[in-house]
Amino acid sequence: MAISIEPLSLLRLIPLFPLLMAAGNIFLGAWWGKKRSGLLACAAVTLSFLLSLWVWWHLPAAGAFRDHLFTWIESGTFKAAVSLQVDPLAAVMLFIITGVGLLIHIYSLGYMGHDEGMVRYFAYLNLFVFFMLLLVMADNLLLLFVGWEGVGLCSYLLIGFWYQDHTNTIAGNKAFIVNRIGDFGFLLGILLLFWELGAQGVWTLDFADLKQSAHLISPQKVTLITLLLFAGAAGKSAQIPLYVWLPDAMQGPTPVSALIHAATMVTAGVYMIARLHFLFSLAPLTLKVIAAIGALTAFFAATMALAQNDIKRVLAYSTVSQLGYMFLALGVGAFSAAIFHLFTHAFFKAGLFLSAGSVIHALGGEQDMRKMGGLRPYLPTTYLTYLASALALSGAPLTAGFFSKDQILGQAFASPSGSFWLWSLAWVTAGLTAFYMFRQFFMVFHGDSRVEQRLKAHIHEAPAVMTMPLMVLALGSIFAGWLGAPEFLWGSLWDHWLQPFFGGPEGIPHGDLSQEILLMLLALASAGVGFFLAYLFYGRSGKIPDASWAGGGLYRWLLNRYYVDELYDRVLVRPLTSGAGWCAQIFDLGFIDGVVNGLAHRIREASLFWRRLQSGNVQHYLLGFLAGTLIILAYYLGR
Amino acid sequence: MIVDLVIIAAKALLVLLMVLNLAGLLGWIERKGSALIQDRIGANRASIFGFAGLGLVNTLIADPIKFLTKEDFIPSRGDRLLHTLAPCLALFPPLVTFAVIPFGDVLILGERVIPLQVANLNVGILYIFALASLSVYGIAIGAWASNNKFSLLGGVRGSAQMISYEIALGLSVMGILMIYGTLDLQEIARAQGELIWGWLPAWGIFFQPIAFLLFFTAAMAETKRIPFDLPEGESELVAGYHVEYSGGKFLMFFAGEFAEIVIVAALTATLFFGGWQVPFLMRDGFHLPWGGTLPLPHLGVVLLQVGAFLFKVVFFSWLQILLRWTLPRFRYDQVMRLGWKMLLPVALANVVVTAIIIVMTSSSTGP
Amino acid sequence: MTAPRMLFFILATLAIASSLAVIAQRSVVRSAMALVATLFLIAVLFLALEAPMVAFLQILVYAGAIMVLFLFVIMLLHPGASEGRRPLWWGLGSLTALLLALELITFISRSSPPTVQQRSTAGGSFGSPEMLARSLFTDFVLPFEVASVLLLVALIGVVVLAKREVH
Amino acid sequence: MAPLHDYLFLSAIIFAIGVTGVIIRRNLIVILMSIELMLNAVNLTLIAFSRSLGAIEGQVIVVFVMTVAAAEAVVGLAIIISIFRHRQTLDPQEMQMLKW
Repeated sequence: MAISIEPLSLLRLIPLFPLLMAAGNIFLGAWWGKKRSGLLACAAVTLSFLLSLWVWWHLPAAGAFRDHLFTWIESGTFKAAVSLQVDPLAAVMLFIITGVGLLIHIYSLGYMGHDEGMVRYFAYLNLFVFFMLLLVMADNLLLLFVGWEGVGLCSYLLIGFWYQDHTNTIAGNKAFIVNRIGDFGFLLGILLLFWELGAQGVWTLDFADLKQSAHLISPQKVTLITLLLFAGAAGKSAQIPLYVWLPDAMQGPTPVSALIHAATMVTAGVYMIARLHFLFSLAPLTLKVIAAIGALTAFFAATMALAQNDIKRVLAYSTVSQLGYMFLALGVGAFSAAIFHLFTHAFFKAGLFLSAGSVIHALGGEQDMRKMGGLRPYLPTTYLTYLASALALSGAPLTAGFFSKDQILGQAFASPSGSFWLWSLAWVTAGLTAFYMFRQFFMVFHGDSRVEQRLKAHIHEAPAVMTMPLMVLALGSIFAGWLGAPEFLWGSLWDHWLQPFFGGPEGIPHGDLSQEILLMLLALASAGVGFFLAYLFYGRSGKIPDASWAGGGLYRWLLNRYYVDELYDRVLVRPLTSGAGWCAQIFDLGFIDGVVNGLAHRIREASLFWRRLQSGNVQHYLLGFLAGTLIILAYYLGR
Repeated sequence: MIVDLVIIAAKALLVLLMVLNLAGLLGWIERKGSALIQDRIGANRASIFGFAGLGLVNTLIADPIKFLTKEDFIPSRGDRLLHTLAPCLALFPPLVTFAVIPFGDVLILGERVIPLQVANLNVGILYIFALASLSVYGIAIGAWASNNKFSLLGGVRGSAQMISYEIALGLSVMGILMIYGTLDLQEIARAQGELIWGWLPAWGIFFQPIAFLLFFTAAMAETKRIPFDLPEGESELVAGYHVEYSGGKFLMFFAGEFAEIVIVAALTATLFFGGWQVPFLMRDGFHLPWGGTLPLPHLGVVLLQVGAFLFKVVFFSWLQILLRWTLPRFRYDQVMRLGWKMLLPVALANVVVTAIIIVMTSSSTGP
Repeated sequence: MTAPRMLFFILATLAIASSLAVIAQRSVVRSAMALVATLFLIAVLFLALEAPMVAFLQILVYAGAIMVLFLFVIMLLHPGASEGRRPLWWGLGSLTALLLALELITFISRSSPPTVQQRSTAGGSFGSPEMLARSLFTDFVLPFEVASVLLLVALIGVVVLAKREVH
Repeated sequence: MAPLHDYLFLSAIIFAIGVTGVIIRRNLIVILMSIELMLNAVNLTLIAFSRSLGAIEGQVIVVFVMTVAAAEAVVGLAIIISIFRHRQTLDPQEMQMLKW
């Protein structure tokens, strides 16, 4: 099904504004000053947001927009252009990036208002938005990869933003390195795809052309390609086994966590797979792997979130868990549902992070939930926004999370590639989600105050510049999901929106109505149980229960995140470093150097012998020359 | 066959004697001439039976005897072979050069037509230059073989000077060669017998006055005589390249030098002043441009021609001696500057201008 | 044996003797003089081969200019040190050169002389300046000009090479 | 005129003598002179063939050879002078380092 494409040179302006402002802040920021740089950065994103809205508004009529800037690489028949394209999928992403991004920018004005590096901060933030927009609007894989790498760079810069603290830079490094592992797979996937298509005579990386000719590649190769691409997505979107960077990435400023690790960057993997859905659809095995990994990630991340005491870490694992949901949806072929969850998740997770940021802001940087509690009277607005977002995340009825998560659960069970096991994992996770969210909620806002005495006097609600975005996000958390209500309520506007992109109804299989309602009730029950348990343990008494109630072993296990970091350290990092050390100090010195030096010595000895031939004396050369002449002459004489 | 050989041998002998005698005579002319110029008496002591003969006895008889009976000194660390070879190399080229210089038109004896030239070469000028270039070896080798620093300096100076002036010398003659269109000296001499506008002899001097000055200057430099006697330069190098020469070898250098003077004079006469031509004298007598004719017997014409040639040679020899005793010596850098920066460019310009004029007038009749 | 042939053999013997003297003399100046003699003799051979123009050019250019330059340099540098004796090397070099001569002579004697084709000698007799000039300025005019450039280049190069640095 | 072969033999012998000189002598000037000797041997061949074939081109080429030889000798001597100034020797064995 062809999508009509209209040229629209307006598109280039969308990423241009943030880019220009990033450059401006880098080169002229010191001159502008902190205040102005922040406002200008917000203005740039506002302009992009308004343009995105305009594009969104006109998109249904046009089908898709395209803006060709220039030809980047031209080699034979292969052509890679720097050209931007907006179709329904990209439009959704544009809305999320610029919309949520704008809110986070505004919030940052307050949150970062006192920071020394505010100019730098906004420059990075704008640069990040630029790369994310480039990633989303790219019309070929190569340009997408540019954005992909740029986003990785910006995440590194922003996580390690407070570089004076060593742990922050370590966290930045970790994020970057783990991402590189995924990117490696991604790049290999791109190259393999390029090569395999080239072998079929199609030298291209354009999405449109790829879609036309993806079927030319043999199934095994497609499976390999998609698995490699998925490795990239897993790295960027924090899936097992490459999720470890995300919790550590909480070292960055909280708005950064909201922007990068909740709303936008981690969705890049989901977006990429959705963008290449036609390719992944050709590889059922890969889809199975994606679904399984998604479900497992969702479950394990949720369990890890259960026992965390750091307010942002809980949210980080929650993000990983929710991303697992999205991959589960992708894996069962429910691309639309995955994007829908991405959309709603952007609202409530940004809301949660920013609310948490507000709490941290109020407590002067305190992040340990054990030193909070009873904050409700101090932070009324934050309390409400937090509650709304937590409800949405937990899947409370009629909130955004309810609809999107319900769709995924339904698809996990009902779609052809779904299964009971996938569903049950997701179902349990839903309960766990409700539990850890409200555990956190109760620990922070209810019960006895455990705040240190010296901080108590300073607790204050955040300024309006921070609370306004919170309220907008809270509203979004409640109502954004109504776009994708199930058929039996008022029908999904969402699927109509994305239907032209993902293609016909086969992308959205529907079970019968009674089954759908049953599944929904089951999910609600699971969430309810989670909520109830949270209330039972954390809400009722107002005290933190003894941690060892569920058997010390399991608790410690969860608290230490299954020792995955330690496992990676033992299994991967230590052998690698010790192996590298052995290579460097023993193998390299002993063997390689030995071989090389030995060879060099032999050659040197041989040369020392043969160089006597090159005496430098012209007369010797002439004699040799003459001897050659004599031989040639003698040969002709002898004939 | 035999007669031809005899005639050639006779001519060669005649020329050789003429040159040598002339050279000897020049020695006397120089002595007495310089005395005249410097207002003194000059050689007058040696006498035979009381006859001093204006110093002729001195220069023609006593001096050679003195030289030949002197000790032939060879420096102990010098190169004996080369020391002996050098004066021969100095004397040989000027003597041989005379072979291609025509001293008359033709002598008709009965059936036999004898050209008054030892060897008729169609590349005569080249022959002269080739041999002239060889005369460098006389001083270079002599200087080196003497194993004396003054000699060596003289030799180095001499070879540099001669190479430098050879170029100007050759280029200055180019104009003449282009005008007469031949390298053959006899042809050149004959061509100068014609008349321009019916009355002016077509001598080289009238076509190439600049070339004449260049040629004469460069040729004098080639003879290494004052003002170009830097290779000898008594005040600086004692006696230059022949410091270590005495006796007969020195006499040979001496004779070579005078022979060169004669050669220069003969060449100047041949190239620029009509050679053996006497104005208006044809093979059968005088044909004056205004109508008068004076028929002469053949032998008389030949004698007139040879006499004219001899007169011209003696005249230019005298001119050289006059200059030698008139001018002071140049400094070495001045010599080099004159050769490279004045004679050479002017000679080149002369060649170019001559070529242009020849091309422009080639439609009309050239001489 | 005819007279010209006898003349040739006399000249050839002298030429070989003098060229042997070039390489055999210990004194550089004597070598140079032997070379001058060789060049002179070769010029005479040129004359016998109806190449008078080239013959006198040979004397003028080679003997008169190039060799004088050699002498000039010898006198300028005045290299005193005599060469050490290296009988083995001398033997080796002479032997190879001898072999070369033998092989060349064998080679030449086996080849048949080329067919003689007398060409019309337009503009003067064979080897005359006119004929040479005609060929030089028509068929070979480009090489001629290139040669002039070559000389100019050599001139400049020599000045650069030999000029002492003046500070 | 002597047959062509005689001239060629003479030329070969002189050439070989020149080669010998270049190989065995240890004085750059003599080596350069030996090269001139070789060039002259070749010139002799050219003139002999020119005469034998009745082709003037041989003589023309000899003129060019002389031109080039003059340039070669001049440049060679200049190099010798400049080497001698640096090393005070003309022995090629002393110039094996390919530098001053």
